[in-house]
Amino acid sequence: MTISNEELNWMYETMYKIRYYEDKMVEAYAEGKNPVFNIGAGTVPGEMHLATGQEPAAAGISIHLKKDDIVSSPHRPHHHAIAKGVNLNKMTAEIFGKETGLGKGKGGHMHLFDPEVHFSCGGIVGAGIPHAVGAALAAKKKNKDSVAVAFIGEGAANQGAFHESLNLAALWNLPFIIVVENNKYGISVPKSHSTSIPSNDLRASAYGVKGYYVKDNDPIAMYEVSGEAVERARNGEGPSIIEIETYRYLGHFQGDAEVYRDENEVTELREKDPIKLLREKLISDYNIEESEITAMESRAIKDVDHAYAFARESDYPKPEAALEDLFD
Amino acid sequence: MTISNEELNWMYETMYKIRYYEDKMVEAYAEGKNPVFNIGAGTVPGEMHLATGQEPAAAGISIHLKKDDIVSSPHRPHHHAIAKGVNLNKMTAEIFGKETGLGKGKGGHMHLFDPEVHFSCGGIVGAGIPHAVGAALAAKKKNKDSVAVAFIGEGAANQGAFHESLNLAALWNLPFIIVVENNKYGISVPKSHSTSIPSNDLRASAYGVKGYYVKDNDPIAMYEVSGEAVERARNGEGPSIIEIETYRYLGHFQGDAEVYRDENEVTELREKDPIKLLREKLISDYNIEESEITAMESRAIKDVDHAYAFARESDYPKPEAALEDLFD
Amino acid sequence: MEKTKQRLLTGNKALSEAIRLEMEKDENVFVLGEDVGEYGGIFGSTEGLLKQFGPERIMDTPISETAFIGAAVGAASEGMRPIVELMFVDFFGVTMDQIYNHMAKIPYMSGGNVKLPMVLMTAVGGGYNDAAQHSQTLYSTFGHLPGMKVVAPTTPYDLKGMMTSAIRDDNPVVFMFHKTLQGLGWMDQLDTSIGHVPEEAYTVPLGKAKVVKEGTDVTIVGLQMTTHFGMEAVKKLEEQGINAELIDLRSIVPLDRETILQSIKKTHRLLVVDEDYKSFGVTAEIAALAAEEGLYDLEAPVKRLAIPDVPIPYSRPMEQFVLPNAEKIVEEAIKLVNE
Amino acid sequence: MEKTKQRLLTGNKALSEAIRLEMEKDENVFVLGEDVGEYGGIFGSTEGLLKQFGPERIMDTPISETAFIGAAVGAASEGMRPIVELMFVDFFGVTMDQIYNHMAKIPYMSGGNVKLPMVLMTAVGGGYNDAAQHSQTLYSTFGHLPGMKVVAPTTPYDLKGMMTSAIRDDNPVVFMFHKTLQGLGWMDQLDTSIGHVPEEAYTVPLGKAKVVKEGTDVTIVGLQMTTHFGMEAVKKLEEQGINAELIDLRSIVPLDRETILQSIKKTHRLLVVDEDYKSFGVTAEIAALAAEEGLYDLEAPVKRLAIPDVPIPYSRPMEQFVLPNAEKIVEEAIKLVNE
Ligand SMILES: Cc1ncc(C[n+]2csc(CCOP(=O)(O)OP(=O)(O)O)c2C)c(N)n1
Ligand SMILES: Cc1ncc(C[n+]2csc(CCOP(=O)(O)OP(=O)(O)O)c2C)c(N)n1
Ligand SMILES: [Mg+2]
Ligand SMILES: [Mg+2]
Repeated sequence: MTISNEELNWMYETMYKIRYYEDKMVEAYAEGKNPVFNIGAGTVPGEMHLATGQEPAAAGISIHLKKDDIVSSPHRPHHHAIAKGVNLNKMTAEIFGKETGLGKGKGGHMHLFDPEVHFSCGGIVGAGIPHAVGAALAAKKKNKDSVAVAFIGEGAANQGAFHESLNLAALWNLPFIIVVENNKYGISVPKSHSTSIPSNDLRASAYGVKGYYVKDNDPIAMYEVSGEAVERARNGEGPSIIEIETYRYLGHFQGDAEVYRDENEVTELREKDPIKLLREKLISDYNIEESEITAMESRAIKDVDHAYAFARESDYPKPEAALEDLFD
Repeated sequence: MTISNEELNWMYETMYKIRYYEDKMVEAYAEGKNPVFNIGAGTVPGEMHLATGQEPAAAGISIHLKKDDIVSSPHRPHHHAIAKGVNLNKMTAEIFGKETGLGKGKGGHMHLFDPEVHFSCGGIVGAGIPHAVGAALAAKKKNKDSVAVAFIGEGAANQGAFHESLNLAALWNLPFIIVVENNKYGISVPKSHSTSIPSNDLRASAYGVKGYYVKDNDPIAMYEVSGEAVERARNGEGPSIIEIETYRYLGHFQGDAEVYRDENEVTELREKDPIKLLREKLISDYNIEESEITAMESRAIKDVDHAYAFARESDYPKPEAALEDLFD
Repeated sequence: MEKTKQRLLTGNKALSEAIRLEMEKDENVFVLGEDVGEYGGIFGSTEGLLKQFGPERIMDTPISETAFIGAAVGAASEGMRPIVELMFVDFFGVTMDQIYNHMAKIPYMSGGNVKLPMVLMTAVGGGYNDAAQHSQTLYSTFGHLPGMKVVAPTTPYDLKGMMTSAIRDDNPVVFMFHKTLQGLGWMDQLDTSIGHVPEEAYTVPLGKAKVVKEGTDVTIVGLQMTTHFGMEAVKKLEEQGINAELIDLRSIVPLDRETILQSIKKTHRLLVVDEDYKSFGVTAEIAALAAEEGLYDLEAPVKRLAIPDVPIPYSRPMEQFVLPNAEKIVEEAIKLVNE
Repeated sequence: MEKTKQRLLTGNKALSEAIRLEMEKDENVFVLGEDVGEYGGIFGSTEGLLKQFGPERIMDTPISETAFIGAAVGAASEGMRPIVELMFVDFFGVTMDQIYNHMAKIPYMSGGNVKLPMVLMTAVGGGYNDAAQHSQTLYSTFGHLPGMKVVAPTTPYDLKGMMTSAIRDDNPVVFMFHKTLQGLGWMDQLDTSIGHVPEEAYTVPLGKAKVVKEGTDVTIVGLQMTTHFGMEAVKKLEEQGINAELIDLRSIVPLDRETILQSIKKTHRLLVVDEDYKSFGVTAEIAALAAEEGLYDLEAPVKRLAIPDVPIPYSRPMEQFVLPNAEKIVEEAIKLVNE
């Protein structure tokens, strides 16, 4: 599978947009939490899990997905949502708790649902996996060629839901792919203290599915193996597990003191940043013009800025709206 | 690992005793359920899951276990209990709902606890696996060389608890063994409709543990692989998965109409019955005297008959005893 | 019409007929769960359905409740209308996250943008010595957690009508059927478990209690088996000159508070009977309702009859001791009217 | 003694001190859970313990709640005394089977032959916009199911004393600590979350409510944050000439019915305040208690203030709308005394 320039551009722009989105969220989240950090205070309260550094996983597979394909994402969902094409205005408004949000302010950052593009996420580790399996089942029942992708962290792969879901998806030969983002930590616990084997693609043989491993947070390698996995799923050749080695530059959530890792760890990681590397590659290996790149960057910035502006300008829901939307 | 005559005799006597115990239970359970079967009526009410045909799994590993070793068993527990040396009188009294029972009549056939020999069981599929992991952890913490064995059915291997427990046991390098009794069915569902791969020893590589497969319900093969697995566990070499191909001669529970399988299936299975075959082998291959064998058989019968008599003669608990034993 | 009226069905046949009729009408409806195929459901809820609809629509699953109930959530969010069976309600603990954090909350968290038109059906109840892990009803465990309708019909008529409503409902519904009220050949045979059921599809609303018998002296509230016991008790009370009103709750969420309050207004005495644990259970909520909104109507303290906060013991004398029955209801009702 | 009395600790430090002291005394006590090691527990319950006891006794686990809580059950049955942390109570659904079918029932099902001396500790509560899956208390979800003690202390003094009792108890104890009452630097700062805590080990009994303030006009029952709000409310009510009695429940199972009934005898008015869902919750059980055993003492209908049976919404105005607070308590209490 060779990547076209168009695809490369899409990947770059998407990754850039995600990065910029998360950078802006760092700022928005900090607003109103100074001088003393209080998780419940400020413009955006509650827990905030950002995906800075993990863009390749989201972009590398989403490029192969259509609007009708399904994505289920965990507590760290922004990169997946953006790559899947979730309505950025409504998503941001939701994170800001506004009535114009995807869930009218009821869900928040861990609970983004955009049925238009078949995107959902949730705050319970591993719980989104069976949802994707069920969506894949629905696609099969409806004779659609859709594929369902569940993103999880490497920590989540030790949840029972992982095992049950893969067995079920394999048994029923569903168009299902699980992407394990190995960012090395589940909160403070390093992978070596949570997982008894080196990587989760090795678990593929436990279900009779295909396993892939992507090293070094490499977006193009991710593009390649994902392309194969998606094609297999669409062709009725069954599920896959893709594990990608990736990096979480920020704390588990904003406010995490990160006592469990070396201060220099992230500095080193940022040096081999995948967005920076891809930018260089676009120019050096693919002859894409600097101007084209800056145009993409500007467009991404504009979209994101617009979304934040939309969120800020929107109204809060009425308090009593809490009683709505329980039952249809 | 070569088996001694003494060990062979123990295996034979144990299997014989289990078989006779279950045969007697078929009768006891039917008492008071004629002419119309009513699950809640008779001498022994409630669900009744018997292990007739599955004796090799229990005997083949238990021979390697000491009193301090731990066994956790599922809803089909009699064979494991007998092989582990659970007090037969108290166990039978418990099944009969008598106050002299292991649990004073509170537990019943699916809830037998004999802390003397570190035996427990339970009615929730897969739930006993982590208990054995925890017992193995306790053994390690106490610097004992005990091993913990969890028995499950092949259906249970698709529960999340299987995955989580194996990862944990492997990660912590615990003296833990899981024995999967593949009796081909989970209630009515054949293995091919529940499990995406041929056998669960193949799942060992998903955890970095050792996997063993025993064909043909063979007690001696079970003895051999179990001996290795137990030795490895005792020596700190980590967990194992043993899957044994076995057969369930009776319905899932007594009263099961078995609409889901061919009538001849069991007739054929009974022809290659492991107890019958072992008896023949004892005489032909190991030169054990017929008289020695009948002596073992008589002893087994006597023990079992005694246990049933004990159970029958014991009193029912007082109704108000229901309110006791909630808190210490 | 005459003929239809006279047709008698057991609870389980009424239930499976409701599913059958909806499946014939709507191809998005399908069933998944353990042993729902060839076996027809351990308690007969899918009897005969595999034959008619085949394994694509009546799907046996592995013993993986988290995966297949979660898959039902995912399928429902993609427009299917799954009916998923949790074999015994007692097993909820291996999959409650999917039920209460996802099935029940996603519609709300999405601001109503995601609908989950699914039914989780499950068997409840004891009385046949199946011990602590297979005998519970857990009505309030589900009722306490918002976002799902929770219903527990008693009669074959209501089993069919409420299952039809549940399948057609665009909200997640937990449908609890009582094992003993399924009218299965291998369990206790009760009058209540067999009854008139029209052949055609019909609905019974979710969220409405039923006054089974009107009365003036005391209100007895029950559901499923305790309604059944209540019927027996009401007859015995009548013989003793006590005219009891019996309410069959039928639905835990929504809870029909109005019918109960109306009844208390009339009888001024309330006895709530439940096969679930006492504390924080159905008897608590209904007694609390009386204390909150019906206090001035009460002429005597509310009485609660339920499992006395112990796991269900296996042995018969002990199980019978903790379970409600007609005699215990009669006894409590007499105490109550003499108060 | 003077010095000890003056020592102030936050809730989380009181809690971790209790664990430390018991671990020093009894080598069978150990801790396992997610991020209990280096991180010290997401809500600080194990702060500083890894350093002192090392990774063999303060064990970080994979995200496998069924396995590690089930392992705690297995270890307890073999004579250990594990303290196992479920990070947020909201996650109970992935592991409830181990909790309620095994931890809670094995002692009973074994006729008392197996003891499970273990503590399941877990964080509860909302109010900081963590939305529907991270903000619940679920008090009655645990309280309804028999076989486990369920406690929910409010003050640092009680957190330490009740944790000490819980560890020494031979029964399984669910120990719920409220996030906001841990006194963490990164959450709301409340007076109640910091308090006098003696240095030595001491016990506070499980199952005894505490009369925080005596009064004559109305009984307010709360627990954890609603006790905290109650304290504020009581002061405001005093300004308005209302002398309220405030009871801090502290324990859900066993429930101290006596203290509540005694209070109603005196005040004749009852307001129950809970951060859990209203229906089938703590407010239900306590209102029911009044209807059952305190009816003749009541001079006005019982009032219940709790989450109005919706999932906890994320956005601040909506979350504040559903949560109880001091103002709402004051308002309800005034209505109640004027009734
Ligand atoms: C069932 C459950 N257990 C625990 C948590 C708390 N928790 C939230 S995120 C997280 C770590 C997840 O690690 P990983 O899967 O690697 O994802 P990452 O955060 O690294 O993206 C934990 C333990 C939860 N939300 N749900
Ligand atoms: C969590 C859970 N799900 C379902 C059941 C119902 N159930 C009891 S035994 C059983 C089949 C178990 O099959 P297997 O593990 O192969 O054991 P076998 O009965 O064949 O010995 C099922 C589905 C249960 N007890 N617990
Ligand atoms: Mg991670
Ligand atoms: Mg089996």
